[in-house]
Amino acid sequence: MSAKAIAREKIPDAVLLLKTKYRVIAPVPKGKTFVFKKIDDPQEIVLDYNTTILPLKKFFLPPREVLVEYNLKKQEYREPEIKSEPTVFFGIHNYELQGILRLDYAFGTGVKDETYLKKRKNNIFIGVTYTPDDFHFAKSVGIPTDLKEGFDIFLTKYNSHYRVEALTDKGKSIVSQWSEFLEECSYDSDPVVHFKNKLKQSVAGIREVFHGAYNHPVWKETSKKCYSCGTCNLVCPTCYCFDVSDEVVLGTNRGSRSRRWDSCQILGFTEVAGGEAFREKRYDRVRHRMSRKFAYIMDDRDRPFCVGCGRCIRQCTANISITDVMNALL
Amino acid sequence: MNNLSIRVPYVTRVEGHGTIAVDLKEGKLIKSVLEIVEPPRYFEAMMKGYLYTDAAVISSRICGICSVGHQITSVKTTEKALGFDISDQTVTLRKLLVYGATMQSHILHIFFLAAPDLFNAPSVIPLAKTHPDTVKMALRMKRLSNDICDIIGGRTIHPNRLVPGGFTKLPTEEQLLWIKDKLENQMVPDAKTSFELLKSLADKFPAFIRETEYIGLKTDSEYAFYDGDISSTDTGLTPEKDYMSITNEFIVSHSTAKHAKHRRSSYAVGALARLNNNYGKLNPLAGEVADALGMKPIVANPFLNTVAQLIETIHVTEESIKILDALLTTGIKAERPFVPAKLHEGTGVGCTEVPRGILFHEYTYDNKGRIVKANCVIPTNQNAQNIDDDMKELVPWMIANNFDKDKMTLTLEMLVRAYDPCISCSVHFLDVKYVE
Amino acid sequence: MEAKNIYVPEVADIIKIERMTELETFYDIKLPGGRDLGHEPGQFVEVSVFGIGEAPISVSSSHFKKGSFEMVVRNVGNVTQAMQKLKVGDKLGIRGPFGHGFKTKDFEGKDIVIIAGGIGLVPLRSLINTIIDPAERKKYGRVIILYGSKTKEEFLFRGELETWEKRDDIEYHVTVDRKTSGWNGNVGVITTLIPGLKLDLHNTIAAICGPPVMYKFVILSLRSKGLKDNQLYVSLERKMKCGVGKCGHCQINNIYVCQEGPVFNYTYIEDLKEAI
Amino acid sequence: MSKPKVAFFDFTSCEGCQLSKLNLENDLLDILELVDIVNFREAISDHGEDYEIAFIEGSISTPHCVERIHKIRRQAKIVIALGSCAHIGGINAIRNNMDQDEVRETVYGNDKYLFPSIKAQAVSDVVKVDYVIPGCPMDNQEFKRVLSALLTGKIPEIPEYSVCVECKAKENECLYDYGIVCMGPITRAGCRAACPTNGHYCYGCRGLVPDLNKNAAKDVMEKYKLSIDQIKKRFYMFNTNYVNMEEKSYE
Repeated sequence: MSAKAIAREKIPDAVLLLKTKYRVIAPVPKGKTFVFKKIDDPQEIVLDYNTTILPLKKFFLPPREVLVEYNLKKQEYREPEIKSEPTVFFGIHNYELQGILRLDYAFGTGVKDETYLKKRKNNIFIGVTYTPDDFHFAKSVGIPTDLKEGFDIFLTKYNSHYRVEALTDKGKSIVSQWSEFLEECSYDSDPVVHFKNKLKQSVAGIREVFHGAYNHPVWKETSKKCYSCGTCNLVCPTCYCFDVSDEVVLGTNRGSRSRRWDSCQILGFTEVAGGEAFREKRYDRVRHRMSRKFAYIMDDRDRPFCVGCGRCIRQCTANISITDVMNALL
Repeated sequence: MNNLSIRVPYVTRVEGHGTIAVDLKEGKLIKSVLEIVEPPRYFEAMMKGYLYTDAAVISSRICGICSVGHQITSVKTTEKALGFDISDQTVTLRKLLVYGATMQSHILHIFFLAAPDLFNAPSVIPLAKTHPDTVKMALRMKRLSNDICDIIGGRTIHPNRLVPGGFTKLPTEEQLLWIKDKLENQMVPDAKTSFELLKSLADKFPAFIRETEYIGLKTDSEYAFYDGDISSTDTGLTPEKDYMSITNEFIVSHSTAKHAKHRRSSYAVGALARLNNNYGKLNPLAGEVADALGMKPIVANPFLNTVAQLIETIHVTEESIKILDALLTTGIKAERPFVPAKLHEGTGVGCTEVPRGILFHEYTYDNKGRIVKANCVIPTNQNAQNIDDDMKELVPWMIANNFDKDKMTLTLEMLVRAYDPCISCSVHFLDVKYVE
Repeated sequence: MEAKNIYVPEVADIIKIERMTELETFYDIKLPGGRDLGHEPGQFVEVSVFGIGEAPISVSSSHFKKGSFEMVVRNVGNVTQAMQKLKVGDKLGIRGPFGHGFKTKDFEGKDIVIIAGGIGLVPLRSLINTIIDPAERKKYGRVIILYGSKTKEEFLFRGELETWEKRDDIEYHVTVDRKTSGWNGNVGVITTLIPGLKLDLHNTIAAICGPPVMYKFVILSLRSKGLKDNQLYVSLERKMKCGVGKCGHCQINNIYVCQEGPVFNYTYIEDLKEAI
Repeated sequence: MSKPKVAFFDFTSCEGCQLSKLNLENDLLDILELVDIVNFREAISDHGEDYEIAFIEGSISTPHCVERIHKIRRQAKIVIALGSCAHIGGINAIRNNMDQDEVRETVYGNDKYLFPSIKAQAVSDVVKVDYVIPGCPMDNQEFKRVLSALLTGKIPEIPEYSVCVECKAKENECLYDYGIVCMGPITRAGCRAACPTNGHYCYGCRGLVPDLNKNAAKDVMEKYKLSIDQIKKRFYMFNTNYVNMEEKSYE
């Protein structure tokens, strides 16, 4: 079969062209790891990366953002200006975009959260294939490496070049502007991606595993190792809980109410005004996180709120693994 | 005046707790001391057993005001003891940090602690109303020097990028350019204005002279701050490793801080001592200002330490611009702190000119990189006996000049403030076992 | 059209303030233009005080009250403490009403037992005043109110309590945990009022609200009386930060209290660990 | 409305927190508009004894300190412990684990009773403390937040979660990935992960998180090949008083 392809060395030029119209966000190195960052120099982009420290959610649900502004004197509340500049997310892994789709579900169904949704306008996603490492388990949660849901363009890596597939009209229009960078190439089939299954059971029916698992010993065992530092929640693409607080700029009438990433692993998370916490025990909190991912919250297609990026395992200082915990239940 | 008793408990606008005590009975001065009443802190004892990576963190807490100086000296001492390689870039950045900290400390002292006396105000707060432009300028100068420390050291108080072997995070070239621009276009003009101001207030400094031994670092290449040999106006050069032959610390009963002496009964360190040893190495503008203010060695009026601080502020501003130019020409090279392949036993001495004078640290490590012995000799300790000796001559001088008691008290306070003493530092306390 | 931002409160006026007890204060709130809040009994609003923050507060007035709505606030946190300092004419931010309250339609023709512990009376007063509204009362069977308080000094809505006691179409029982001078009534926890009730087991529902510890014992007691779980309704307290099912603080297993509650039929939550 | 009268008092400390306030620079003038500073030894000469809000810096470490702090508590309506030394005893408390008499004798020899000292304690060990502003040095943005809360009539709240929360929000690389032992996971946040963001390990200056899992901390540090002694030392650096208390409760 023949298809369009782009050589690796031409990618910076292709990005440069994108930059004339869009803000471009792509993975770049940070020390031993990677982060998503607004691109100034397309040469910094890496396409062979495992995972970034934080998921893409930081652009749509920033660690801290103002929900409401107000003036103490005028006694008015105002919605802050929410920018949604046209943005291309370049070099995105498919589980990453699945994380965004889960957030879309969380913020877009029921009561609609415009603070989030406004930032989801004018986004273009350009995906890229990846080589799973020891931490990835996306396939185990129903996200095979060739899933292209949500992407406008998808780049499949062959040795020194990438096959370019335009999947939407927006994608097609970009690819048409890239013509000078593209070449015809023929290929037999997609490269085989080795993916070790990390869960003993497929995600279908995994919710049922939690019936009767409430008092499973794994919760207490895991909680013995857990700091309750909240890292697993913060780095998770599908965790979106937040805390809300008000602040007044000292000596002024300017006040604002912000939301900040929160974590269900922290004791104070469920505390009510009287001081009672409803998940006081550390194991209650460990169980809540895992259950929320695989049983409590599912999207409209019954897919769990875990996309298998492996960040929570990779970044847990205490070496707690969500897959080990799940396997103990299965 | 035959009988007099002055007590200034908790001298204000100095760093830490000290009390001035002067007793005159039947025309005879029987007491004239700065009692240091700050609780003792036992730092050298507390550092024992800690890893070489922790030495700077702990010793920094000897004093928040001098934390840059303590950390620089601490990492240098550790590097000497354990034989670390550090890059030229690290040395350059550290110098910038020392200059930033010197600016910060001097500006704070000149405008916030000393100036109110020159304006007959109890503090800088009323000056904000009466001299708003001066206060705003001082705040602006201090902000910039803080920004320099923040950009190089991570933060001004207890910096968090300095480790033995280098920096855990480097400034960007944009940040360095920003500093250079601000120094050239803001600090230099503000420093010139400060000079005019100080010149107009010159008659407010008591015309008291007492010559003493002035000790500071000295090096061939520059006005010494970061390193050098120990230089005395009495005896010339001594290598840093022999610092104990200079400091000769001793205990006095009226002070939780140790005192020091060298050739005479006391010696002085600090801006004035440095100027007296390094005058020839002043940068052009600083040199001009020094001459215009009549600050040619040997200046022996202790009250003029504040003036020496302004000259140094100008000097380090010029020096910073110079090294920033060089650094920006070569560019910032990404590097991580040196990590030793294997640790070994070792002893090292490090010294730096910090705002209040020469600071020494000495550590001995075991073969696992743990501190066995630590010793820190702090500028304020070195100045303590000199302050007492100044007072001993100042009191009769004031009586001879018909000062009333209020004016005497204020002048004594001004004297103590002129040294910009850092009492927190001075009571870090020595591990006596080590000086046996 | 610009979608409405769910986080921006409306500015409302305080038109009446009344100190009820040492800790609790009553507020009457008028929305812009005197618009009705349009709440169900048992629903809550998010109340903002400028410069301080926001807190979920139960609505206490009847669904039929026109022109303004009422709430009672206990001084326990930043927002409620700041509210104590406000005066008539001051402004508050209001979002809501949120969640699900008591579906009075489902209660028509039934006997209703209302069990209120302490400040739990606040949301239940909304239910009471809705069902005893002169035009509504005949739609329901018996109305039985059980009210428990620590001491008589902590009684809320004292004037109304007296009217309820006097009315022939309300059976009102009250108890205090601790007797203080001048009290001649029942002493004991609220569950002590339950055994003496004579109920039509097939046609009764119970609405319960009180401090967290109360639920377990009241439910046990009602069950032993013979009421089925589907006849029990409870109102739960949680930390509802956003009020719109996003922030996660009020989540109990798979439900958001601010969305599906705070009023639940007991069958819906009895299998949820952590609920009660 | 009259401006609240505020006093700052320093006990055994490095005075970094005093300087930290002076480093607020431009905000300083705004603050002076909002409060009357009646006592601030490092910056002003007046000593007012009529104050409502007292900020306390430094540990309580001599009998004289004890006397002074009681006097302040009697006067002040609100007492705020400011900085690690006042909040948790801080670095001063390292010596609490040494034999006190020996420490004194080591330093003063025969004159060991000349300058009496007691174990370095947090202010709250001696008198009631209403609020705290942790950190070494205190974070002056947090100081502004607390002051702003007090002036608007709000309870000043400090985070109950760990430094990791703020460190992750800044997308820092985890220092454990470099084999560096960081106290971040068990240290109270609020500093915006100041040290890890600059590549330096967190030393726990803001005190330990309220629901510390100390055993987990040990496991992790052991995993990174630090001896128990070194683990303890890093725990003790700023948190000696807290760790001592914990160990007692385990015994």
